[in-house]
Amino acid sequence: MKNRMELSFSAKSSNESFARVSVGAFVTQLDPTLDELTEIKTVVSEAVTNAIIHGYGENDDGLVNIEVELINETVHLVIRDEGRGIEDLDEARQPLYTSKPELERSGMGFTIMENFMDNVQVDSEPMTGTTLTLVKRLSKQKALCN
Amino acid sequence: MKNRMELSFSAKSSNESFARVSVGAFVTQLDPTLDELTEIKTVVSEAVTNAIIHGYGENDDGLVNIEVELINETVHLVIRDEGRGIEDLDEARQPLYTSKPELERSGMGFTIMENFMDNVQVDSEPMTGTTLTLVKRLSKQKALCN
Amino acid sequence: MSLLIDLEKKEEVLCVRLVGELDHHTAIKLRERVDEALSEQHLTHVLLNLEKLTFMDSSGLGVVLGRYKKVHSIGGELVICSLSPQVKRLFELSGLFKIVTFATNEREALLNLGVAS
Amino acid sequence: MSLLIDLEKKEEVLCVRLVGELDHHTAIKLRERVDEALSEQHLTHVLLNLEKLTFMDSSGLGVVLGRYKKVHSIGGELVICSLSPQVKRLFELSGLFKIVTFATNEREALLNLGVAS
Ligand SMILES: Nc1ncnc2c1ncn2[C@@H]1O[C@H](COP(=O)(O)OP(=O)(O)O)[C@@H](O)[C@H]1O
Ligand SMILES: Nc1ncnc2c1ncn2[C@@H]1O[C@H](COP(=O)(O)OP(=O)(O)O)[C@@H](O)[C@H]1O
Repeated sequence: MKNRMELSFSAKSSNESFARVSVGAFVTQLDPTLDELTEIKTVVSEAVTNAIIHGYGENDDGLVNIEVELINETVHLVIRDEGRGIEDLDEARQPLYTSKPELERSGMGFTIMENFMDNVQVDSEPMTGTTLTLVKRLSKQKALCN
Repeated sequence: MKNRMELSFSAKSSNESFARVSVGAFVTQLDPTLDELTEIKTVVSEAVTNAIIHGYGENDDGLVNIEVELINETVHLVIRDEGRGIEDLDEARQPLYTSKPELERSGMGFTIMENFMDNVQVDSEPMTGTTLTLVKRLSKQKALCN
Repeated sequence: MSLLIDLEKKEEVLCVRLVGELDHHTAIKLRERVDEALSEQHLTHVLLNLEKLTFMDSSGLGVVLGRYKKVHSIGGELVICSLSPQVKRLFELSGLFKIVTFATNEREALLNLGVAS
Repeated sequence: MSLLIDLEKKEEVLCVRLVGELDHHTAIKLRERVDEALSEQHLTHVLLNLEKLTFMDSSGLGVVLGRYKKVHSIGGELVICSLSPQVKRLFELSGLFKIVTFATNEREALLNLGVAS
């Protein structure tokens, strides 16, 4: 079983909820547990928010791109922006590190992604953009309805 | 106010619900009435189902593409497939006409789109694909919450 | 959300209650389940309760029209009850409203089919 | 879905009840509404009831931590009550669980803030 979708949208904060709902509605086809679904939506929210705030500095001409592939019981997510990129990846991924404390950021985005997914890869180049590749295997003690 | 998104996904019937939910979640930002939202979701469902059944003949290697633009109070939808196209557009748009009665199609897809949207344009070329351009102006007697 | 199909036999009537969304994807399942139940249980009449249907499109019209034809071909009747205004509007657009029998609730629909509930 | 913010004054406490989703988009609104209410009504304590919060991410952690700092800077206290397991997990991950006071329900939270309800 293989199924894919790709989504891109204006880098507006009002689209954060739409992005979560879309990815959630797509992934639902694999019949995840409610916890797994919440984890995936949370991770999408983190990555999309980062693209909007950090990548594009809230300039909503930018586009955020999300690719989702469902292969057997595994969710593959690629979330991408063509924003300003990350200089120091090790620093960025540290818990509680944020470059925008004045915006009351918690610095927990990457930590949450790492806790909720099986694999998190960050590729970024200053002035070119950031691509997150995230993988989550679903537990599949699923009920047999549908 | 301008906001756009683009979505493409495998031509699988299990994605019909996802497509409706996604477009619905995006359009919700304009605060449509519940009837308007249902109309838009229904139209998306009609167009996507046609792309899957008629355009691609249920071959799920194909991709269905949806673009949505919100400009002021107007929803602009473009729904596109690269499937087999429509030979006779006048015939296709007639109420109750279907080329697949054996699949229990009602032939009401285009009629519903025309009833629920302000404008419906169909561009199609045999062997190349079909593009629907749909416009709906929202009524905007909306409540002031949000 | 998907479609839940609840089937119950009441005398000669197959009661079909739908919960969720009826589109092309779920219409296929509905057709199979209903046709199977009709032939297995030797029933001819169908009551279709749409009270808990949250979405329907023209694929839903197609499967309903298909059941109408099927039931008529075996000498039975189809009665549909508890439509929402949105679903009612689709039936009106398609002209099905003039052919099929509609009832406001399940009790009325069963009376219509000759079953006193 | 968006975020509904219900504000109520109980003695010296600003009770904030959230319904819906707390993300970056809605966190900005929450910060404004709470800070405005605190200064307009000269309050120092905040009770944050998350019972009806259906979604929260790290932007939610940020705005909560921000209110915690703000309230402390004016000599008040922040108590959070009625967390779902998912939201609780986020607070645990961030270490906020060790700093902020949590209560199981609003009554307990108010007692904690010295208000007998
Ligand atoms: N898409 C991105 N583009 C540019 N910088 C980013 C991006 N995502 C994350 N960063 C950088 O990594 C830091 C840590 O991110 P994160 O852990 O999500 O915390 P927060 O968003 O709260 O700052 C950010 O403060 C920012 O400097
Ligand atoms: N995307 C498409 N690609 C090819 N043919 C199409 C497409 N959409 C519609 N058609 C043609 O137009 C006809 C009428 O469509 P519609 O009114 O939606 O009815 P139905 O889907 O029930 O057949 C279809 O039967 C088909 O022949």
